[in-house]
Amino acid sequence: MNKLECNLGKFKMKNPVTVASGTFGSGKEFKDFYDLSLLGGIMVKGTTPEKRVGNKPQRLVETSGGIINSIGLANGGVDDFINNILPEAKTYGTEIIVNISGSSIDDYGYMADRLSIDGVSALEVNISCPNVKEGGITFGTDPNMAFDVAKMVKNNTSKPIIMKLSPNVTNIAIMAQAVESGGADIISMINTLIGMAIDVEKQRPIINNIIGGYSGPPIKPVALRMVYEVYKAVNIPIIGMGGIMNTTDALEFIMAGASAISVGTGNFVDPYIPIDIIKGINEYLDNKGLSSYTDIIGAAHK
Amino acid sequence: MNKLECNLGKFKMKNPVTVASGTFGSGKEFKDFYDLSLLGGIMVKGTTPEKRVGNKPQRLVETSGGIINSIGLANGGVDDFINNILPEAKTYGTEIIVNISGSSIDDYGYMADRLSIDGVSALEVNISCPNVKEGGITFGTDPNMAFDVAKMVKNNTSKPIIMKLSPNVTNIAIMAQAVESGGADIISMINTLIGMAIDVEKQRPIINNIIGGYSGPPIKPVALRMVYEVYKAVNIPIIGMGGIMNTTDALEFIMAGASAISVGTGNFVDPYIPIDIIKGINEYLDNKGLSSYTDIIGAAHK
Amino acid sequence: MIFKNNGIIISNEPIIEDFVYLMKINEKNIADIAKPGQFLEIKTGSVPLLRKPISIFEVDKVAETISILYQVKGPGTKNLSELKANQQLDIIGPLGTGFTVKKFDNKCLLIGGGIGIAPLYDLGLKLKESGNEIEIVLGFSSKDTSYALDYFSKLGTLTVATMDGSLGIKGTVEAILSNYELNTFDKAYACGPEPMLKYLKTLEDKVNLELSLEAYMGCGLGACLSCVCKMTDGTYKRVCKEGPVFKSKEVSFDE
Amino acid sequence: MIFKNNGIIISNEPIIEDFVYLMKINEKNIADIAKPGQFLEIKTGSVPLLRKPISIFEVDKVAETISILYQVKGPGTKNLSELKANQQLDIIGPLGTGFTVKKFDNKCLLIGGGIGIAPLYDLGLKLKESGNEIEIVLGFSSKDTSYALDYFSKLGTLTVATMDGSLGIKGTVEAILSNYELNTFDKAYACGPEPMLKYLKTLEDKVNLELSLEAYMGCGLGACLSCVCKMTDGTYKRVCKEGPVFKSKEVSFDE
Ligand SMILES: Cc1cc2nc3c(=O)[nH]c(=O)nc-3n(C[C@H](O)[C@H](O)[C@H](O)COP(=O)(O)OP(=O)(O)OC[C@H]3O[C@@H](n4cnc5c(N)ncnc54)[C@H](O)[C@@H]3O)c2cc1C
Ligand SMILES: Cc1cc2nc3c(=O)[nH]c(=O)nc-3n(C[C@H](O)[C@H](O)[C@H](O)COP(=O)(O)OP(=O)(O)OC[C@H]3O[C@@H](n4cnc5c(N)ncnc54)[C@H](O)[C@@H]3O)c2cc1C
Ligand SMILES: Cc1cc2nc3c(=O)[nH]c(=O)nc-3n(C[C@H](O)[C@H](O)[C@H](O)COP(=O)(O)O)c2cc1C
Ligand SMILES: Cc1cc2nc3c(=O)[nH]c(=O)nc-3n(C[C@H](O)[C@H](O)[C@H](O)COP(=O)(O)O)c2cc1C
Ligand code: FES
Ligand code: FES
Repeated sequence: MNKLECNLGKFKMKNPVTVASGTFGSGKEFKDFYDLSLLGGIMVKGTTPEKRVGNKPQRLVETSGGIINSIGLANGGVDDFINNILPEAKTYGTEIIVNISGSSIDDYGYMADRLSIDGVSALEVNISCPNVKEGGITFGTDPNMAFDVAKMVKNNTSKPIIMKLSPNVTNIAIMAQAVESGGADIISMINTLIGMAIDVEKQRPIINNIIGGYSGPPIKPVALRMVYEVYKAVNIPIIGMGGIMNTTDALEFIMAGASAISVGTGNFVDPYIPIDIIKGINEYLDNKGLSSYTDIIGAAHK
Repeated sequence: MNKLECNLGKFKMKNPVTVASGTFGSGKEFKDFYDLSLLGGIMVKGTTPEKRVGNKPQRLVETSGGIINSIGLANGGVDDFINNILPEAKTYGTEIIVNISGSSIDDYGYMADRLSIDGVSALEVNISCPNVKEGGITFGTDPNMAFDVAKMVKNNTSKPIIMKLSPNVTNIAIMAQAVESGGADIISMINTLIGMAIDVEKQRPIINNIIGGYSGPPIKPVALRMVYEVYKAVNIPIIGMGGIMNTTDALEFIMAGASAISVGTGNFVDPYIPIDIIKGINEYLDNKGLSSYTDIIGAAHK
Repeated sequence: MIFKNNGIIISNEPIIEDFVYLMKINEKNIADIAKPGQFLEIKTGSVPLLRKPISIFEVDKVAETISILYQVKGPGTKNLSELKANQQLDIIGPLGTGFTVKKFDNKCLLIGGGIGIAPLYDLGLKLKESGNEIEIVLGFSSKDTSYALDYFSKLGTLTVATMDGSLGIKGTVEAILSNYELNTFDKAYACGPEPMLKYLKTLEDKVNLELSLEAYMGCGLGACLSCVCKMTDGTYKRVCKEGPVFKSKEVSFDE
Repeated sequence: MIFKNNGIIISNEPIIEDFVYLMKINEKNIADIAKPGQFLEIKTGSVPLLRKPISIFEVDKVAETISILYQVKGPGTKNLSELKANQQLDIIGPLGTGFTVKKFDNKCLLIGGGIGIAPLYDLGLKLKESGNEIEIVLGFSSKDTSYALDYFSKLGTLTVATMDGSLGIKGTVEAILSNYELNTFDKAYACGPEPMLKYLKTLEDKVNLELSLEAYMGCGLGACLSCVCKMTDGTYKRVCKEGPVFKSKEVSFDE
């Protein structure tokens, strides 16, 4: 039996290890390294109704052991995704989770409708992108708006809906409950913290957009705490992410309450991290004599 | 002329370099290393109306390049502070900033009143301690309560009031504006992020209190971003902190908008960091031909 | 007085490769004033961030050196094991209170478990210098993971227990101590894993016992209040400042 | 094909101590397929977190080696400079598109500024192999900070400019190029600091020009969209994927 079989309600993956949106393109860029069908799923780069060129560079910088990015949701738009990216992606033999963003509630409804097509396994709804001027972050910090987005998406698709939460809030449990009542099937968390870095020689912010999303190892303790809190607050499964670099990190998220995990920034450091984690979780289970990883979901709550 | 002379409204320090509450005791523990009168000021360990034994150990752990702590505001109570700690502290030749906490608004008023005595240079009001069950964090996340605390303290003392903000909020600018209108003379920021770490062998949270305050280098980008935002939102000076380990870090905070800075976790790594920073800022000013560090406060906003 | 100095490493040799190392450091200031049972806070590299508390194993005031005996557990001690002679080591110390050292009427007993033996050697040397007769009881998991016995056998009568019986008596130090007339000793000193200390606490009415404790440390200087341990009176004390050595009767191991 | 392999370092020698180094690495897979102008993403140590993009300086398919020429700027390149022969190096590559290499009717011109000369050497070798005649113009800040001239002088006529005039002509490459009949070249290739590239762009109507750009990179694989540069048509392209080599006419340096 497959110890890693992963059931997130009506959404199923062969294992709980995915790659995070914006860090893996559509998968194509990583095909040379390994067979993508080994992955539980791929969360593709954020898609919007229209093409977006993205922010002016410098868009990314390493700082404090992590990175700050402000890509600005650069993408070809949903039509481009459907016509030019999805056809190849759906041949990879893994779940294709499409990450969607919008600047209005209607945008989200439109995106959900357009993407209710063959080849799309689930929709991940980004209500928390800090890099977009219009709306982006408000959806992710106001429980009522987050509820509305979830509901709008729900009404426009029968695909599994993953609502992606922003960590930049006072009370993450309330946000989680809001999207659960709005109709979310799954919660993914966390998106990036908002951060900044300054060049003291130039006396200027390093990122052209001034602020950006902070990710990588430094955000792990915050992400874990939030997964732990949300696990207690909702009844839908969680896909945990934020600084996962190895098996131990992944196990921490699972024990905090995540039913699946996602590797983001880690893919830049070593593309094989997701594969190593799949192996590593299996080894951990063997060592502990466990027959399914589901036995340790939320184990730290006992 | 002293290039580092620091005027925070009515509160003056010989230089803008302080040490953060909870990381330097009352100063006594660091006396062997250097003359404490070199420091701009000492923010002493948090004090409460009554003695508190603090949380059960394990109270601290290193994780992800920073540390998580959950001391639980262990302290001897305000009487003990006044009788046994302050008499020595006021001989150090530096500003003694007393960090106060309470579990009710009245507590804060009481503390402000009790500490309106000779030897206390300013009060730093901790409304953001994540480690206390009763209230602690709510004061720091609700703008109305933060306003009430500031006002209560203001009504009970004529000492300069430093309101210390928690980063665990959706909108830090609103919190800053609330304490400014409540009567704060100065804002200090940030307190710790809330984080967690799990022992995957024991399948248990490592910190006995489950969650704790996350500090050190990993929180710097978040702290800088918040200082940058608050600088634009208020007219009172900011004491910046969060992961400051060296001169470059300190300069980044000053350029983001801090009029003074504080070294916290850094004191555990190298007690001389505050002294090195004083030297380092002077050198930077010399290299740039500047006559006062105030010329670079908020420089990154231009 | 507490110093923060760059000591020069004189030697850093494995006693058991990848497991236990002995490092000798030239550091006059600390050697001058260190007392048995005190410890150092060592910066082992850029990561981990925190310094690591390590006991002083031996002090040579004349040669102006201090030694440490350490076991590789994780990233910090691994860093230590990779350092080479002539490199500098950033050390804060000496820290904490020490063991009581004086001339006793009757014998003293040293009880060590695993790497907990580290602070006992310098103690034994000083007790001997003060004219005491010493017995030593050490526990390890096996013969292959036992070490530094040659040092301790120089101090007095040494008895060893191993969990698997591959050396000495089979079992923990309990297997040895249960046969001892503890009241024939004026003083006992112990350091080792918590289960051992908990067991020894049950003997505290039979012999005057000092325990050296461990706790996770932030500053090592008494400032952060992270390293506390529970006292029988319900208060917490700082292992780095009021400890690491406590009278057994002061300490509580209850939850 | 892109590989992630552990190459074995054959040598890593300073050309100028603490400043510029040449490293030769045994890495068959990458040597087999690398084209001039392509680069590597190298994990230099546990910190920095990100890999560092470094151009391929020379490829020896027979010896199955690749070389890099790099300047120590910060923590990543410092780590590189401390590596020793026989150590492993975690490399991803070859990455990006390369320069156009073919037989031209007339001469080719290589223009390099500072460490920007790195990708031009392998290009020069390949152009020469294809039967081209080459001229090389290199700019440095001073004689003391110039390097690898012996390599380039083997490729063809080499002219050097230094800012302080301590070697060759005083000034930037502009001081040399302003006296050139650029239309006598069929092709020019350049890599160097942005001011140099901006200047060269003003010459793009006189000669067919390819520029190798730099940008801050997250992944180096085309996935993160961080490394973009502005095109004349207002779009952004990825330096790591559509670049680092672009036609000068494609690229816009306007804000
Ligand atoms: C007063 C005192 C004296 C000690 N003397 C010695 C000695 O002489 N020789 C020796 O080998 N070991 C000694 N130790 C233990 C030593 O400090 C730890 O083994 C070391 O910190 C482990 O760090 P690491 O990075 O190698 O491993 P990690 O994997 O980080 O930790 C391994 C274990 O060590 C403990 N530990 C980690 N960091 C700290 C810290 N900052 N403070 C306290 N404990 C920590 C943890 O509880 C953990 O379970 C002493 C500890 C204390 C408190
Ligand atoms: C396609 C490409 C090819 C390059 N080829 C060479 C080469 O052959 N030899 C050589 O010496 N240098 C080369 N560089 C530059 C080299 O990547 C940087 O000098 C190096 O990343 C500096 O890292 P650091 O940690 O040493 O210094 P830092 O102090 O971190 O950075 C110094 C400067 O390098 C730049 N830099 C830092 N990190 C990155 C990154 N991840 N991506 C891009 N730029 C970064 C920054 O803009 C910074 O201003 C190349 C860069 C690119 C984009
Ligand atoms: C360069 C970059 C681009 C990202 N783009 C997106 C995106 O388009 N949509 C989204 O929901 N999250 C995006 N994220 C956030 C990640 O999916 C992830 O939530 C976050 O980085 C935390 O995980 P990590 O620490 O493992 O990277 C992006 C992150 C990075 C680093
Ligand atoms: C061990 C420890 C104890 C602390 N205790 C207090 C406290 O009593 N009152 C308070 O306002 N902040 C307290 N803090 C927060 C620090 O003052 C500071 O705001 C925070 O650690 C961020 O700065 P740093 O990253 O430089 O440590 C404590 C921090 C640490 C690490
Ligand atoms: S380690 Fe900080 S008080 Fe003991
Ligand atoms: S560096 Fe990631 S797309 Fe170029």
